[in-house]
Amino acid sequence: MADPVQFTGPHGPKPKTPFSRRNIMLYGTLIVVSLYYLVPLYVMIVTSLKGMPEIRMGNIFAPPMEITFEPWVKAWSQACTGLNCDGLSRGFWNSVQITIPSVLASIIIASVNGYALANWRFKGANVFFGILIFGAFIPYQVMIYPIVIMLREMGLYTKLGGLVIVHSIFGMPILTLLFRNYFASLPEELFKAARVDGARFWGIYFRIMLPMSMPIFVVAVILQVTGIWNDFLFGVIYAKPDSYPMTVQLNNIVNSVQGVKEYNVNMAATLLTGAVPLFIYFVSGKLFVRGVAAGAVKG
Amino acid sequence: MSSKVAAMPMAFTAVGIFVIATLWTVYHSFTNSKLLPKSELIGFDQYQRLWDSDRWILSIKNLAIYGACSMVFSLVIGFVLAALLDQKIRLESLFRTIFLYPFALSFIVTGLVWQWILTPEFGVQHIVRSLGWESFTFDPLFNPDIVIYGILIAGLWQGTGLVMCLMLAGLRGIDQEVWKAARVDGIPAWKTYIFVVIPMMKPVFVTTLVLIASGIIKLYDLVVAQTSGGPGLASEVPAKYVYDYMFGGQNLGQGFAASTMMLVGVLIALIPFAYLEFGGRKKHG
Amino acid sequence: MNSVEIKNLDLNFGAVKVLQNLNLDIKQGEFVVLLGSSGCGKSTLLNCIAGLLEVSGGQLFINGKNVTWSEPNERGIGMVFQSYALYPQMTVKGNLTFGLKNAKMPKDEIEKRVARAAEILQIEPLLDRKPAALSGGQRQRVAIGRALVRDVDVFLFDEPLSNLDAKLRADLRVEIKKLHQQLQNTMIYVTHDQIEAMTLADRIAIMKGGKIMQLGSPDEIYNRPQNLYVADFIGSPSMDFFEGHLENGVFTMGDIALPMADYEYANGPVSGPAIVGIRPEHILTGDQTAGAVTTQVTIDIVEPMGSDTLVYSSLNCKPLHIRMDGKAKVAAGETITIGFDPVSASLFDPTTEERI
Amino acid sequence: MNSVEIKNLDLNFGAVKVLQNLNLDIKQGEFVVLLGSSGCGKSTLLNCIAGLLEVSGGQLFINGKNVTWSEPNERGIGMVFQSYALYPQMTVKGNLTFGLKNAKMPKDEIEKRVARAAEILQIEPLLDRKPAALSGGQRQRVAIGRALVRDVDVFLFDEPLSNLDAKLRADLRVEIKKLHQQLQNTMIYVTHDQIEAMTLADRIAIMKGGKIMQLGSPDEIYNRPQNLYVADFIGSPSMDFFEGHLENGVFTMGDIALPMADYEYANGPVSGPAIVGIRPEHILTGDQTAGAVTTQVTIDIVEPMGSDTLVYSSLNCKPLHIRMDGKAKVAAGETITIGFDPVSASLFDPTTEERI
Amino acid sequence: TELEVTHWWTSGGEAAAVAELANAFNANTDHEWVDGAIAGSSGVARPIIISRIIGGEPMGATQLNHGRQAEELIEAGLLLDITDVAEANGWMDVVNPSNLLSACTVDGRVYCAPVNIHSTQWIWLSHDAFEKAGTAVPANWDEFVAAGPALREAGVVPLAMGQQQWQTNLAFGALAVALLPEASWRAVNVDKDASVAAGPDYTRVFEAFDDARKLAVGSNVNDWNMATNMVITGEAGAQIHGDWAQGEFAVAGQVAGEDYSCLPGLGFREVLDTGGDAFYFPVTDDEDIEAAQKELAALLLSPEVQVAFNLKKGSLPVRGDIDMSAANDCMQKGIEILNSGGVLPSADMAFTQDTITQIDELMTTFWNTPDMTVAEVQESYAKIIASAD
Ligand SMILES: Nc1ncnc2c1ncn2[C@@H]1O[C@H](COP(=O)(O)OP(=O)(O)OP(=O)(O)O)[C@@H](O)[C@H]1O
Ligand SMILES: Nc1ncnc2c1ncn2[C@@H]1O[C@H](COP(=O)(O)OP(=O)(O)OP(=O)(O)O)[C@@H](O)[C@H]1O
Ligand SMILES: [Mg+2]
Ligand SMILES: [Mg+2]
Repeated sequence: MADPVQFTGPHGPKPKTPFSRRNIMLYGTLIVVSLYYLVPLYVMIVTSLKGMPEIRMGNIFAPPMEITFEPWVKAWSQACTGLNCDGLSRGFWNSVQITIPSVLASIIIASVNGYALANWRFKGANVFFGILIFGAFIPYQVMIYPIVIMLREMGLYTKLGGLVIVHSIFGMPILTLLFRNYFASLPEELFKAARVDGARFWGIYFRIMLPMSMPIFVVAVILQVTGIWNDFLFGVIYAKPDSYPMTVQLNNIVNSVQGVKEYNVNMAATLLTGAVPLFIYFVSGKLFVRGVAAGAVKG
Repeated sequence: MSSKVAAMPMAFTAVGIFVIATLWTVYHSFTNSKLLPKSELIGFDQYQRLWDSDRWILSIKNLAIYGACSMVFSLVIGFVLAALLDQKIRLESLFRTIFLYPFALSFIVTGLVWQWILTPEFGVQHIVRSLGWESFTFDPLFNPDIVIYGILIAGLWQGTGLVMCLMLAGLRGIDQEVWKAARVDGIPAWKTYIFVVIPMMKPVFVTTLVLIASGIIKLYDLVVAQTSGGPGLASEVPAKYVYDYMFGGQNLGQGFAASTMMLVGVLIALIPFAYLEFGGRKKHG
Repeated sequence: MNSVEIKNLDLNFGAVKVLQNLNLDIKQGEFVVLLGSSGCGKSTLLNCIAGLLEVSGGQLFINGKNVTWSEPNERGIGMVFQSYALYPQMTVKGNLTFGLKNAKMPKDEIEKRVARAAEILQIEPLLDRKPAALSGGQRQRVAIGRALVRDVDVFLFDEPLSNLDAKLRADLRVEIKKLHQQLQNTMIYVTHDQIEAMTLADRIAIMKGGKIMQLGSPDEIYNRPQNLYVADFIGSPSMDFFEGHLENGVFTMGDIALPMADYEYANGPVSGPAIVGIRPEHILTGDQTAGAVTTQVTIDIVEPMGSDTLVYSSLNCKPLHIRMDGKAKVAAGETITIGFDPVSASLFDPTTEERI
Repeated sequence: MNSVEIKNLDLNFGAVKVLQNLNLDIKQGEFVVLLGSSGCGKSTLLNCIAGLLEVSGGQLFINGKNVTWSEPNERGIGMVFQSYALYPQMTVKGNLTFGLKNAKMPKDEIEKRVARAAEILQIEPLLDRKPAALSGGQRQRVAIGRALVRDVDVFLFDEPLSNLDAKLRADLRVEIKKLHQQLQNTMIYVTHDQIEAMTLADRIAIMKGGKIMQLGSPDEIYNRPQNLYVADFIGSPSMDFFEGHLENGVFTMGDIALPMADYEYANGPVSGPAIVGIRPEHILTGDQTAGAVTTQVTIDIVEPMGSDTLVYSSLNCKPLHIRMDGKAKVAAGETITIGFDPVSASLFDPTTEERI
Repeated sequence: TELEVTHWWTSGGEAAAVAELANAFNANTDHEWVDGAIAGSSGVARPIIISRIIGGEPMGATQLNHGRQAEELIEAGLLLDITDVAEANGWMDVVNPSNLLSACTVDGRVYCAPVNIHSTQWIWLSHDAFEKAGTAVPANWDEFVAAGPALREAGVVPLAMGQQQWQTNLAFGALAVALLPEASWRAVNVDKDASVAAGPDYTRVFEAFDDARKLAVGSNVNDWNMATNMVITGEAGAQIHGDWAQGEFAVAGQVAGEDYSCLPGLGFREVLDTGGDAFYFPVTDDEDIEAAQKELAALLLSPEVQVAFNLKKGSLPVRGDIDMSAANDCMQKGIEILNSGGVLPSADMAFTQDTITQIDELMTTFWNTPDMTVAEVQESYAKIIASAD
């Protein structure tokens, strides 16, 4: 560097303390709010590691005096529902088998819809879209019987395919909204360029649009995995006992009280059930925000 | 042509499911269907009974309170959190994850956990009392006057993370020069948020409102898991009324009438939205 | 046979009529620029030619074939967009070959064409890069290459330079010009930058509100504008206009009388009220004023622009611009003598706004 | 007392040093343009002056007051942004008054200031409109008005015209110039458009990589560039450079020998290898060649640009640009005689790249 | 053949009882019991069951409370006619009380197999709690009300009550049976006579119900078995609940008469209503399944299964001709009452589920609204009775 210059008066960056009032306020608020969000998780984890006697002593916030994994084992493989005493494990693979095709199908359908709505603007598109948005508000319960009848006619009732259709239908409104907004935000010229290059509807979709849509697909995957994995109503109504998802088992474990409520097992079961979506959140949080930004902001 | 073929599932869902099922529901709300749908019409009896029912009125009130509070608080909390996270803070992604993770949990789980934390015997009240404040009372789930707020606490816990995410995305999309302009004008940050930034985020707010509102209308699992509508009927909500009558009470007609009323409400609420979304922007087609 | 023929073209967006009864013939190998202010329908016209918008009425022929109902890729056109619209996830090579693969062209033919285009455009070393790793100019070349490999008859450009900074814009303009000289394809080029239009075009079509106001060579457009709109639109700064009276071949404005003996009338000499339009560089200054009609004006602002200097002044209370040599030393507030050159002026009818 | 004084300014983004030990003094009422290619630190410097970025080292004075640690609104500066950054949901009036209201200024004072600004900028009829209902030019005026009402000493402009089309750009340029003449405030203006820089500035600071390469009047910058970078950067098309040898006041390149007797050397005559830079308009053609050193070149491309014509050619296998009169009739392939004017040329040292 | 059986018996005592059925089925036939338990009461399970039936993918057999619930399914021809099984096994003769079978019978055809009798007129008393309060274990409702203050004094919640709506209604029904003359009860619960419901006899019931809700202040549990658990642990003095509560006592290892007492008819009138559970068999077009269904139906009423099942479930058998000597104190009381003919029809048979839901709601509202007066609730009650069909 050149020779040091002598300054009088303020120069360089304004001096700051790490504990300025602003920082205390800012981080203070964030930490306090974080507590509100974290306490339930803490309670769940702590409780799931305690034995029943300790729980009965009453302080749900106290850390376990003696850590036991018994409740986890029980929740996973021993808890009973009626006669079946194999805990959540029974439902886990069912959930996986339901979730994967349902997520795939619902996202594929919704993304194609969004693409058609955003780029091809056929007649009546907006009317369909309006109805779809309306559909987002229809309480699921109302649709149970009509859909039972529809699936019966299609021969898909209690089949995996039927469940996939149901999830696709109910995921469609919000996902279509997100995809439509996203595709509308991509430069229209790309679409035109591809048409000049002779690509047609599907060519453009697969070769041009899809590769550019990572962020919104991440959002869709997260939303759908969460929704479908956590679904109880459709799982229990449109599946059969041998294909019930994990949430049905969870509901059974939590709601079939045998003597005293085994809170520790309930909490362990709850955590186990939530593990998959939680895992997906933790690994893809950043992408999620980016994708939401892309899909939600552009009206 | 392919575009129309590709849109078939959507058209089918829109018309085949949402429209037909809605019409089917509306039609059957005028019948005396009990366990199974029947088709003889009986006029407005179901509606008359519906609006005579204290429980229905209470459900509507609860939904109104919950809906209003949930909208306001979700937006306010979500926005404030997003604004805080937008201050170039350290550990942003950690905080973001903390706020967002509850969204990964189902309402059943949420309801269960919060039921537990809010139970006076061993939850928050117990803890505060054991710290020496003997008269402290916090029993939202067992006090009919405030039970709906107990549900709200859990609902907000689960849902504000997503709102925060949407808002954060919106904030990041704001032209940075506007911020600079406001600083040069000497506008404090909070005023800039309220008078400049928020009005610029209309599209985000619209999307967010659709998401929140569609969730609110369908509020059911959380109530069932947390209070089963109790104490008494104090935390009943319309979706639960529908469900209970359709399946518990074996009075499909009554359930359909209730759901028809809900749909009417949705339609009324959607008209301004549809206007915002489609009406004002015809030009860009 | 014309390369592109547009007959009575109409285009509406709903109730909005964007193009109305538009006719345009473009010869093989011609470079036609569509010039006009924002929103006048240039892009719309180009999109109609490309088949990206469905026409509401009229016909389109390319190389004599009626393509009104053809798909974009069947029309023998290639298009270069403002943002280049390169497929971001494909390499340069992928971008170039996408159209060919869609057309199921044999592999070796594809290779041949890519090699040729890459050579013409000098992008061989870039073939494996993604668009994000290219500079603005390189991207543009790839975008042109995409049309080139498809061996099309007609190139369509929609403001391909307007996203770039001035320096690059100037360079690429020259490249496009060279390319046209080399390929001899028909090119239709949309811009709202006059310099681009003037330097590139064989013929310029000036558009306004979905209509073509004048179609002619740059020289014609610049020196013999057909109407007031074109006269005002072309040139920066634009022509200055002064109202006056034309009588017996003399144009009078205020106390200045300009003999218009050498002026080329559009339809022979006329009399009556008229508007004269004079370009800044046609105002004579210094030694040049000798022998011309002169007057004195006071300088308001001086804008040195390097190669020349622009002087703002006024005459008869109307703004008057004067373009002087870059080395002229003048200052605001000075009074100078200026002269008029009737031959390079333009006269217009105040009511029809047409050239007299 | 200088209006703006920047002393040894440093600015880092983390490890990236964007501005290094930068010094700049700006006099009261001066119009200084910061010119440079993209990414050279112009906006960064402006943001430092405005207080929108915290400096990493050095000091800033505005009107003699040390403002290094002051908030932006306390510095007596107003800023106009590239995107204008108008508050979209407020009316024009709301935009103008938001800052004043926030400063708790009395109502009638606010009214007075708005009225004055609106009059100066001629936006009275627009006061109740929202920004979305304004044209680009009107928006810009409102953005300027926002600084105007605050009655600031220093106006900062960050590429205020670069979002506009050419015609509007030219018009608004003039308006800003007029405004400056009227207000006599200090103005610092960032651009990468040379024409803007040349026409607006009292002094231009050419920046490169966070440093100021040359600070001087437009005339100095254009005609006596301090170094190769500035010489190459300024002018469109830019100077053409030819390597050669300078010996006894004669510059030799290939078989051309230019006597440099009248050349103004920066530090007196020198000898050794040198580079000569010649602007296209300083190439003499036609009658002008009489008496000058001449040579013959072949024309590659002709670009008629209306007011003048640009000719592309080459000399010693290097590109050569020639600016000719707009009415010159030349065609590609022709061979013409050109002459050189040593006085208007520039000489550079090939190693230091500084002006000789 | 695998036979899927759905039910919502998931609490400890219930699950043990179902296991008896399943074991017997697996052991005595070539078929296999596939358990389709769904926790969370009939409200959750019923839509699933009905969806499955109307969706054409029915389960092999399903629990439903017999009575009017299934009427429409039968009318729609979705349920299997098992009259042949009933006749072959002589159900007409052995089922006691006989109205259980008539609840399964539509137009002379039998559609369901009753498995147990549940009565709801019981109060369960914790010896522990009364010991703490220093009072004797009450012998009837009035004594219990009188002991209320003492229990409070001792820090015991006098009456345990779960928050689910049907539990409050159940308590009300129990009080009605106990406190009303039989004629009045029948007038309302069989003939739906609203004037009686508005009359003075019913006023007394509502007053008692008012006492009950005051005694239950402080009982913050949701599920019925949680309430039972309060009695088991002595946190609460008593619970008005159905006989299935004793399954919980049994699971907790408590002995009737020693650790807890039970008073049928709340100690006033030794009558019980005779609701219960029954299994229905949806129609399938699979002959194997139909055979299995019929075998299961027959098995459900076989004496061994009846004994084993009802001992675990804590309910009464549907046959009068079997040996229940292994039953405990409370169950014996029930059997005695049954045999002596103190039988009333259950609400499930009298009212539609719709009406029951309305009554549930009313009772819950009253229970949780301290401001609501006896007069108000009685008026609303009469209204519901008047509109019941
Ligand atoms: N999809 C559309 N729906 C309705 N009007 C449209 C649509 N697209 C363009 N327009 C209108 O058509 C007119 C012409 O638009 P066009 O894009 O062709 O203008 P342009 O000359 O290319 O302008 P620019 O120089 O800004 O690109 C404009 O007034 C525009 O508002
Ligand atoms: N927040 C930042 N973090 C890191 N580097 C930055 C940041 N902002 C700017 N830079 C870098 O600082 C340099 C100068 O940026 P600046 O915006 O001042 O350029 P500029 O001269 O205004 O360019 P332009 O003409 O494109 O506006 C650039 O290299 C840029 O990459
Ligand atoms: Mg355009
Ligand atoms: Mg910049």
